[in-house]
Amino acid sequence: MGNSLNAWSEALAGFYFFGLPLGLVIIAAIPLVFIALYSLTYGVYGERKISAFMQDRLGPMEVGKWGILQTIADILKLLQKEDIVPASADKFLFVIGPGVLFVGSFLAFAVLPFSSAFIGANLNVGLFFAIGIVAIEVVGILAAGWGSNNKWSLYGAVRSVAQIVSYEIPAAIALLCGAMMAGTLDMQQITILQSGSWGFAHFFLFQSPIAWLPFLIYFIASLAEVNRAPFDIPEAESELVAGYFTEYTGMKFAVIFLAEYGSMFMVSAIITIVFLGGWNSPLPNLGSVALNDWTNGPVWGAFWIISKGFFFIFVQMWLRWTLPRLRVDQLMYLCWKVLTPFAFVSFVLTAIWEVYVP
Amino acid sequence: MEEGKVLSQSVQQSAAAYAIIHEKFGEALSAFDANETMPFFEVLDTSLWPDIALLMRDHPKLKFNYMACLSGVDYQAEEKLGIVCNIESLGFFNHKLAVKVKCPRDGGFIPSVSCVWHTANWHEREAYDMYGILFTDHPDLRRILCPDDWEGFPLRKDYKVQETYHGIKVPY
Amino acid sequence: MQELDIAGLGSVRVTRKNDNVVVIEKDLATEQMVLAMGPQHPSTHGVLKLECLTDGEVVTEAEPYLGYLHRCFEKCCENVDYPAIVPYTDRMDYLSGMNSELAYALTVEKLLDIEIPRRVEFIRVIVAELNRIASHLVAIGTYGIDLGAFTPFLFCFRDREIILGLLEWASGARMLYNYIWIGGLAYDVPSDFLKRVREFVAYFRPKAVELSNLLTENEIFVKRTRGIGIMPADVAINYGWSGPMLRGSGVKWDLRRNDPYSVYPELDFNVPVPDGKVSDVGDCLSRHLVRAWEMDESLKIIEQCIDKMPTAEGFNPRSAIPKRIRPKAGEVYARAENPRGELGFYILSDGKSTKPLRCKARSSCFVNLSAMKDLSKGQLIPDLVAIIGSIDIVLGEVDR
Amino acid sequence: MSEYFGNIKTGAVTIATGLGITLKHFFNAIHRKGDAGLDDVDYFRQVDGLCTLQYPHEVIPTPKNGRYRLYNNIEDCIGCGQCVRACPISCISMETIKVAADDLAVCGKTSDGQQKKFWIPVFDIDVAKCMTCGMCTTVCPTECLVHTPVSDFSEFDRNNFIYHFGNLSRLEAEAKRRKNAELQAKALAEKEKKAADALKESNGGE
Repeated sequence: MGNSLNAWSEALAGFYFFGLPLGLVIIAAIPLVFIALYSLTYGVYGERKISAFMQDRLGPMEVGKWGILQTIADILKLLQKEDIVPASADKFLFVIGPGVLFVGSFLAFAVLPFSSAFIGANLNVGLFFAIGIVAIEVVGILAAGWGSNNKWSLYGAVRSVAQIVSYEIPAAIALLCGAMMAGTLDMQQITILQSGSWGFAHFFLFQSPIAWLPFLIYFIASLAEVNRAPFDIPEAESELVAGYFTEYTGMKFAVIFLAEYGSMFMVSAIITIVFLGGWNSPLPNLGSVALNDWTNGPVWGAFWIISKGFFFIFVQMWLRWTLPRLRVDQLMYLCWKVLTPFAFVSFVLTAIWEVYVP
Repeated sequence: MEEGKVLSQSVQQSAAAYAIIHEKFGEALSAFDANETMPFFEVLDTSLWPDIALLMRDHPKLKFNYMACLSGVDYQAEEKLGIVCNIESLGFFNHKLAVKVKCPRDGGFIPSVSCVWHTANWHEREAYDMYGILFTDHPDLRRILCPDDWEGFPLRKDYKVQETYHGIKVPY
Repeated sequence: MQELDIAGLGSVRVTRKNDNVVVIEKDLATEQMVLAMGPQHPSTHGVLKLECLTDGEVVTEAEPYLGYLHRCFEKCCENVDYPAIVPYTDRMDYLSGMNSELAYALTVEKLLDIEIPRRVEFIRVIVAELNRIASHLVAIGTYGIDLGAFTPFLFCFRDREIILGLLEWASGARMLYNYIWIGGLAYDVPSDFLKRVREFVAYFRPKAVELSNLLTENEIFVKRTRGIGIMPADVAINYGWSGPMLRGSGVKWDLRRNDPYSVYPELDFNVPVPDGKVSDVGDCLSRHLVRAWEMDESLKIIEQCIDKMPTAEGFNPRSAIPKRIRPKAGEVYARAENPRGELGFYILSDGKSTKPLRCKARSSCFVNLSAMKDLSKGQLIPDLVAIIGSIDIVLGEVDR
Repeated sequence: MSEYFGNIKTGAVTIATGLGITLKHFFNAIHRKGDAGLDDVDYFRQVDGLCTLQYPHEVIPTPKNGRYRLYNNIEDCIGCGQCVRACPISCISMETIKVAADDLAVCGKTSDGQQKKFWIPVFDIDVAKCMTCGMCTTVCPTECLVHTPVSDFSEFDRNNFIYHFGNLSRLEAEAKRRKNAELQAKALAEKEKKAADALKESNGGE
């Protein structure tokens, strides 16, 4: 199964259309479309069902057998909804906002290795690119917030800029600990370094005794970066109505929604790659029962990274439906006074561990 | 005060409180009406009402620090508007007393006591909104429940509903 | 350094560094943004408009505007006779219909001076306390939503649904009952109603503990509510605060204990007041805690009432209801302890007609809200939302 | 410094307990709580699980003595109009026609043997306005106006909210009115004749 896949992707890569490397574009597009569609449907439907089960209620049951078609119903609803642009809105910014937001959150998918064969762009500075590109979202949010000429969305936009920009620092440092353990920024290389017959024992999380600290710090910081769970202050429903996307309806709202779920999955994918061995299977080889070998390979790889990603999406949803929301200044306190110092501590300890312990 | 009727314990306490106020303000107050459901007295010289209120709140033996309710009333028979304040001492003594202050129907003034009890601020605004009683030196006397440009004072007995409000037919 | 007013630049500060360098400084003109936390806002618990002058996130001054839900309760009362006012009292504080009816019935009974059968009194206390728990559940649940925690709200409403089912079984309606009449009750409670209420009490106690673990003890919730919107005791009294608000400020004042009515003197329950260890006295958290503690007290009261309930043979709930209610000339002010505070009725009757001359409802939320202007000075917007949530207003009662 | 770490510790502990609770509910979501009503004996013995009901398919349990939509058993109604006066929002409108003397048998009696003296062609209750306060059912002497535990009666057209309980069709009502009018005219004519005779006698008598 593995090699036929490689042959097929070699052929596709060779396909040129009037000198345009169309094949490569298609290869890069496949994970995007697959992930976008999959994470959106799983995200929206999963969020509704998981939150329902946590709150002793049934969740959507009307559309489809167990409410399966609920996401399609949502998309259809959003499609046929009128796309209102407020009269006094700054038209250009209002329209460009969601676009930049969507692009910002999906560009990082280019560098994520979905299996040994599948990676959009195998940059050797993949991790650096992933961290940097997410910052475009801030521009999109500001444009959306300012463009809709509504006091509440202005509040939401300003708050989210402060939040995303300040949380990038602990997130970056925590990821650097992972990169230090791997010694490279190339995502594919990081994942390969974590493969081995002992399965999960090779993952960086278990490689060094301090690795759980950057893992935890990055997870919390990533929550803040995608405006989720206790840090959903920009679109705090009870205070700012809906933050920067108050005025959006129809397809623009769907795009922002898609961007949020896309970046939710992207953040979970990054944390699985850096700390939990991306597409390597966690099952160890027990003597003759070589579970690891059986469950590895290009297609298995995709399954593993997606299932780990969905586990982290579940944890994000789990946090969202349990915890109240932090206030903006408490958010900053947590970032600068708690996460960043601990990130530096973990950075130093990982360095010591990497240098002195072979 | 009729001595014949045996007064209940709470009414006696109110009577004692009234006696202290009566000492100081004498003729400005009416006689103490010791009825069972709500013992009250009336302030005849309305301009003294804030001083009486201040005395009731700060006098060591009275300590009426809690104004439970201030309700406007339209005494159509006597062509007067008035307010009935139920005041109580909360935490010190458990006596309570009602005070009535009346003013002529149109153009009548009652001095405001919102500086003595903050809760009076909104109650007086409501009394103004519903009855048109003007309260002198009230921080911001404007309508509280009805829209600001509503004509007439709804709770007066001789109140006629306006036909339309901004083009909307009022009586359904 | 000189203050000059140069045309076109406004007031500037001019300092001369040396003969050819002059520094001109001008303050950035900032003015405060008027933000209407308008009648339609997710966290104003109904149609309340808060016009805030904000300077960045800080609210310098918030002016509440009322009247969006004004239904002329007092004018209607003057056109309808005494028993027909009872359905109107339900609709004032629609989250605690039974308590409002109880307050109104007490007032008129005090005016008429009639004797009520003991079983009626006990049934009234049970349904009123059940309604208090249901109302506190809404208060706690919506306070969770204001601060972002959605799940406790649904746990609260799941348990409140059971209470509404019980009250529907007793009175026939879920929220607006018209059950407590002047002098008695509309119907007697069904035969094994008391057994079911006892089962409910046993069911609800662990659920209340789970709710407090999930919300009240949550560190983020405590961080968002502790030390915010502090109201000292004497200022609270001056503002006329009552109920959980006053007890939250540390004043041990409960009308069921200090101005007893119905059969409350025979029941023993304590009045929970925060002692500053878990929360600062007078802040949002202590108001919330008082509500949570009060639910346990209500459970105790209900159990005692079930034990003391007189038997039901030969009991007609409408025995003491006078045929024609035409009270003697006079006036009365009586009140009861509603979940949100003191609900008092001032009734003036002229002795001739069956309609009250004046029926004023002293609403607890109207008075609790009047302190909003001072409480909100210098707070952040998320704290403003927390304070409104802790005051727990119901606009039906505020606007009447 | 200890307060700083204490802060983090309590934060972590309380968040963990909160997460534990929601996870417990998540894994308990395989059971569904039954739809027994409160008046059911083993209501509290139902299993603790998902408690929502799917409204149009599953019926929300209402007790038998639920006081919701009004129903008037028109046979027992004697047309006294007490309910019309008792209703605070006057959502009941009724028209009655006096039963002519010879029609009494046709008009019949109420279930407890009371002779009905009015035809009731029109007895409309505007259910949209009715707030089911129950004032009318208490004053009704023959208790023909009762509440039914039906609480969901939504309509597409607002006029369907006016429920007609009258038991006479328009034609019969017209016939009855015409008959009454004739009877009155006849009675009037007799009275005048009698008055004229009495006048004649008194003239004759002098």
